[in-house]
Amino acid sequence: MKRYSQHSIEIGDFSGVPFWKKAAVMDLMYVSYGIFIVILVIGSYILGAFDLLPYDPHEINLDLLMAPPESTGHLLGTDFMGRDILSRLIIGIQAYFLPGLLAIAIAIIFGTCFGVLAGYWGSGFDTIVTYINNLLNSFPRLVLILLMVAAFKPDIYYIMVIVGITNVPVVASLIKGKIQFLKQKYFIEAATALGLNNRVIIFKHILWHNCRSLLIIQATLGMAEAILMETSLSYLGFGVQEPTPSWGNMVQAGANYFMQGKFWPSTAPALAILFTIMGFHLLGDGLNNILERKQGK
Amino acid sequence: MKLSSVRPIALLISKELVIAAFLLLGVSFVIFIILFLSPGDPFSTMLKGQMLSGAAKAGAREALGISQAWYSQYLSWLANMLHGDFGTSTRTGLPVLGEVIRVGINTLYLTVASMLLTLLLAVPIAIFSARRGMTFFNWTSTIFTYVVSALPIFWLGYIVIYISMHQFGFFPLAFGSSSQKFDWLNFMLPVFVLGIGNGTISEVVRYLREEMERVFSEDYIRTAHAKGASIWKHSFKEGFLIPITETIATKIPFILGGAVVVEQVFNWPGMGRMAWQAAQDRDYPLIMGITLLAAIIVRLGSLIQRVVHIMVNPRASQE
Amino acid sequence: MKRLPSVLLLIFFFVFIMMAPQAGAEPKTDGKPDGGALNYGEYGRPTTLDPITSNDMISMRITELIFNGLVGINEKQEIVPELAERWEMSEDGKFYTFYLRQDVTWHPKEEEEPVPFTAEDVIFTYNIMMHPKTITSMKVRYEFIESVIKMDDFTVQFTLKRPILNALAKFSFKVIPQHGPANQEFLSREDPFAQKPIGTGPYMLKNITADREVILVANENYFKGRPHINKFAARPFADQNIMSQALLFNAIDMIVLVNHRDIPQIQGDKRYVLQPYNALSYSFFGYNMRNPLLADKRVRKAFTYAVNRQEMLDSFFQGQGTIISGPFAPGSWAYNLDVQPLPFDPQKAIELLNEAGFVKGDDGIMVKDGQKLSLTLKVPIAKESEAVKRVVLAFKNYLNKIGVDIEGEFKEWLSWKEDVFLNHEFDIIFASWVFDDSADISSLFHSAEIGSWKNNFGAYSNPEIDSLIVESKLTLDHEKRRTINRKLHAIIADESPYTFLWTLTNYAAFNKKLRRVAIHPYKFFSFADDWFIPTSEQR
Amino acid sequence: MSKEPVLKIENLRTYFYSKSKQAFIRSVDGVNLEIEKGETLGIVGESGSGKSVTALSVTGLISAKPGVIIGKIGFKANGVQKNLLQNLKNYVRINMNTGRIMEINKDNVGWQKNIDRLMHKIRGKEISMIFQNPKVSMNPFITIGRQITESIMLNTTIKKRSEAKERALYWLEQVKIDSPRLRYKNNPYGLSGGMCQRAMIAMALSSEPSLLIADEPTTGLDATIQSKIVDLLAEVKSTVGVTTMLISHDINVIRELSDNVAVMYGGTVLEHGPARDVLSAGHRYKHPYTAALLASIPNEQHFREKGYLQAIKGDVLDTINMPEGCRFHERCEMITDKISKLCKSHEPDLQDISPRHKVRCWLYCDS
Repeated sequence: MKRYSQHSIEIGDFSGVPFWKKAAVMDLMYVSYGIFIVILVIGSYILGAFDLLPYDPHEINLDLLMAPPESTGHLLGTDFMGRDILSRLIIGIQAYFLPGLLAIAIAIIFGTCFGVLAGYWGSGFDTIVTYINNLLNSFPRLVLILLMVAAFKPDIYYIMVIVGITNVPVVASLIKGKIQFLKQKYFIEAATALGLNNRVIIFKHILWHNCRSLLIIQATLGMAEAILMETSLSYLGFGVQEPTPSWGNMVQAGANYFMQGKFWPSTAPALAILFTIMGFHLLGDGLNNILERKQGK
Repeated sequence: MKLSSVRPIALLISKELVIAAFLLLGVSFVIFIILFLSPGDPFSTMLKGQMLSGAAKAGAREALGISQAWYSQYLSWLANMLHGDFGTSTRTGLPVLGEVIRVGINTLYLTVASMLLTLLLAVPIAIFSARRGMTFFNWTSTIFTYVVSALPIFWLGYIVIYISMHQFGFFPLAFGSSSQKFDWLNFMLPVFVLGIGNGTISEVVRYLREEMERVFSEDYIRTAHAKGASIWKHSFKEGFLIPITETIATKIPFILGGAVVVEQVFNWPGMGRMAWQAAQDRDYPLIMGITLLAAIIVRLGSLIQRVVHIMVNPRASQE
Repeated sequence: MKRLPSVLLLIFFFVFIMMAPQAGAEPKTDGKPDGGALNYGEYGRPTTLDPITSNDMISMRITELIFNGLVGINEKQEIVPELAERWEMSEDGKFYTFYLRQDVTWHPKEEEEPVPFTAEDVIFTYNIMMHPKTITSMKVRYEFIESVIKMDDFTVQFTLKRPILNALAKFSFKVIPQHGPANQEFLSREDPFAQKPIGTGPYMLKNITADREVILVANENYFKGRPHINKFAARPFADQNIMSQALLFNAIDMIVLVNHRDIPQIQGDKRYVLQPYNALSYSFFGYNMRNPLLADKRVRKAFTYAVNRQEMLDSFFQGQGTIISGPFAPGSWAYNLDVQPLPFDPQKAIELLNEAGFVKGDDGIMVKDGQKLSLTLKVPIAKESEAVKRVVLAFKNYLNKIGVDIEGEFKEWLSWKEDVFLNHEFDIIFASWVFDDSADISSLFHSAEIGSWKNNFGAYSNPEIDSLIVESKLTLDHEKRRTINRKLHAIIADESPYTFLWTLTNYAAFNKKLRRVAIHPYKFFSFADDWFIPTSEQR
Repeated sequence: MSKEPVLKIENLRTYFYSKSKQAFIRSVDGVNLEIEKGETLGIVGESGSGKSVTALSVTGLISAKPGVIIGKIGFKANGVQKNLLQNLKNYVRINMNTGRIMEINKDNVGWQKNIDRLMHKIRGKEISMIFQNPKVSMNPFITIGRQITESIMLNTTIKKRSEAKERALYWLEQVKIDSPRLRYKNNPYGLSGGMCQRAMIAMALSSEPSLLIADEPTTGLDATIQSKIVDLLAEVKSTVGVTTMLISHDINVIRELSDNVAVMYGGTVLEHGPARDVLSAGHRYKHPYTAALLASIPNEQHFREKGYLQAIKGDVLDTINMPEGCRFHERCEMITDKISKLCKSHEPDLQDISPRHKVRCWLYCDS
């Protein structure tokens, strides 16, 4: 039967509407930018791994200290030991890559476990998790890490493990909240009534269907935080140590010359940090929005 | 305020205080464990090549009051602390309590001021994008928040100092000095850097915006609209008060962390700087004092948040 | 803006005029103007402000302004009277008698008559210094003293365990007042005196500001005459880059120790004076002779050959320093100029290694009967450690070139100390020592100094050296001792338990309004009472 | 006895754009209604038939955008007389009589602002609303007393708080809240659903509106409370005598309270007339849909006959792609061969079959 459907016009092409008005488009842009960054990171990680670099990042050249960009073939100039900044930038991501993943893994895995325990099985766990959460939140994170690193060893893995641990309760409480919310919606009872066993409920219905976006956000935020944390620590002298390059200690080393008007050695890594972290934030938020909208429907 | 709501609040405060006490206990214990496990007996490093005989060493040990096993050390420290005696810094010999309070106040200025700045930036952006949707202004400002919360904060500090020197030709020494008197501009620069650079602003904006959007779509807002009342007035408590206090409570630790760096850059005589110094010297009593004070500040923040929550939301008091 | 401080100063002026007793306090006769203030920047904060419990350079510089010793040192490194106007030494050199000045008074506590300085104070100081419960780095220096007795109110006599050469220099320790410390037996940092010191020196502590700025004001009745500059303020900085900028923007007037990388920028600026002074310390790479690989002297020498010290000095320190070949201050009587620093010669280095039985492995790393020549280099972390990083990285680089694999490890300061001095878990360290003023190297290379928390961390033992060291300690004849030290120098340079690098030329940078600035290499402010600021520039 | 209508809705169309479906949902599609002074108009229909949206369009509370509100809502009561949709800036332009989308004018901020301008002094003052789910529709953070006094002080001549409070207490008594002085201090949280609904009614009445819109006032309350509320409304109607637009999917409620009834389906009115005619099962002129509705009411006599509960066949109308012709014809059971072509091809108009009784069906139009 014929209906006068009006798709001809109603594929209401919003072409005339400026892009920042279209949430969907924005989120897509965010996410694509984020993914682009992630690809860049992974790409440079691979480049570093197979060292396909313009120069040897550890090659010291005392005749060419603090060379400005574009001079003598160093695209981004050289640092205080005459090492090529670009190469160090590329290889610098290795300082964060695996450790960052480690931090995220710790946070997500343990956080999820605790969260489920607290939210799904009763108040005992709940009080414990809340206590630990408040306990860890009572420290300024940087101070805690500074203390640990000063007390033990300035090693990126230490830093990241601690970042991970400090994020565990955050994730836990989020998951807990989510589960309690679902409980209010009588969703879990329904599921149990349907005879689903706990494993299915938890993993499929709770975690997969309802906590995806939340976990993704946490993961991206965790990575971003890890990088910033290392940068601050580098400034305080407890970050990744020479000769291993990390963006943090590159910014720090370059910043020594910032006041003398030599900006490039600190600006290059700083911008790298800036864009990367922005990438992670945007990726997280965009994905979250998209998934939420999906669920909203 | 009405009597009916006073009781729950008093109750809550006492409850919170008990919890806080437990937490502080936990904090002190964690720190103690870290320090205890850390390799190296700071005492002997301090005595390096200054002692003649073992006997003298022992004498000095007891002079420093660290002779017993770790748990008794902890317990005695705890006992002293309950008497309000936090010991003296092994570095300067000054009583920890006084020192920590002195720097704590400076840090509090910095933290509170930059918290306010963060909110001053975040709240309008959140409101606009929650009400008007995405206009060009909102979009750019949102992106701006993403940018600033991704900057390495000390680098931002350097930039600000460089600009203030070469563009405006003054050197930011907060708190002035004997040669330079206290100057608001100098005071504001670190606040500015910490306020926008503490890496939380984008989260804050996002959170506030979502909360407001949620509240604006509540039924009771529609009702208020229907009876011609101002929806701002009606959405104020749930849409602004609660989320903002929540943000403050949750972001204080981050800002305190940022303060460590900013105080180094701007030479701010605060807790962060002292924490760094203490961490380097393994100045146990001082570390304890500082972390405890930080914890107390954080707890205070969350206490305030809880109280506000109760006061505005009668439902919470029943729970 | 400048009004307030000057008013304050005026008030103080009056106060001191009131308090000034008739005795002493004659103004300086050099006719240079009084007045003005000097704010100098320090990287970090002082620990304590008394001369005994403090153990850092910043405190030492401040105590130099507040206190005096029995004897002092003039700009030509000669020993001159200070609190003691003259002294006698018994023939056998076991007894030193000091006749103290009678016109010296301690800084007055507020609203009190200034207490005169007497022999009691000297004895008190010594006793407190040596008390077992007092934790101080000075004990070791004064072990040679047997006892001290008071002859009369202004005469003290020190009895030495055994006569030693130029013991006199050691009597420059700072004297603290008996009425100062609350605890009369021993001095701990808890003692209020540690933060509110009372001295006899040209400047007296006024207060410590909220910013931890230590403010010193002129001592109106300083026995050498009132110092010219009214006020010294030590401002702590947490970031060296910022500190240099503070100087360039007149936020402070002086930096006692300029970071070498900032020298060009300050040199370019005509408003400031860069004044060199010899850092009485030398940097070195120290080897752990417990490691069989390093026990072989040829290996150590090879390392020394492999390192291009001049290049490092030039590119990292703008060439501000002298390369040394031994543990003595260059130009001092003990230094042996005939011993030239080994030249940069990688080829020679490789040969030496081959001699020692090392051959290049296929991965380019030297191997001796299956054992790779790969070593760990432990370095302490400091926040401002760029120079250290540079030297270490360069060192690593040089050695890699001759096929030695160096694993650099940066450790937090205290744990580094432990690894080196307690557990001896290291192969190489990078560090620096302060030259001993009496050229005594026993604590560094005498085999008796091997052990935990002893300074011979490398466990270097050589009977010849031991005997020479003891000999030089015992002898009283300066010439004889000189020859012995030259011998020591030669042997150590050849054995090279360290790779001696250099002693740097430090720079103080200050606003050129400051005049007649003379700097003591180590204590820095020894002559500060002669500095002045022309009236026109006092602001 | 022709009184002038308080509210005269002509050809009201309210569409929403659905991002997911990329199309316009025609929630209200050409509604004509009028309410005369003092009467109670009941609007009945399945959920999704556009009842509530109509109400919200009248009060301009539609928040979703972009979308369309177009047509004419003439409002006329003590002094005020205006078209509530006066030159409203819409997101799209549509053909007034067929409702076809003519063009989409880009980048439109939506109508929120100028609706607020139009509604100034009317919303709340002249027209006040009662919503469903009272517990969430009252501000949980403010005591009901405050909420009522607020609306009084906003919308009446009373400006002093003390007087307003007296007034509020008066209204609380009017709506049969026990011990109003106590309740006055309560938050909605402390009250039962029924209490809340009473409070809300009090709030709505307290501004002495000339039109009261009750949008599903009994939904979300349990049965006993429902009947109580209905009684209350009936009583209020008799005592206060306010013109009411009562929206409900519950025919019994409508039957009890309303003088006239409009039956809505698929965003338009299918039948409009006096309650007794429209809602009496035996009446001869009746729209098939209304008949079906009535049949679907559970009553035991009918249950005895058939042995099961009657439901309307087919499912709720797809409001995006309207079928051509009569909206109901796909589910209609009374199509005769004579008119079936018409039903499928053309939409009938809403024409009088007796004074003040209109039906939109081919059955009853001669020719």
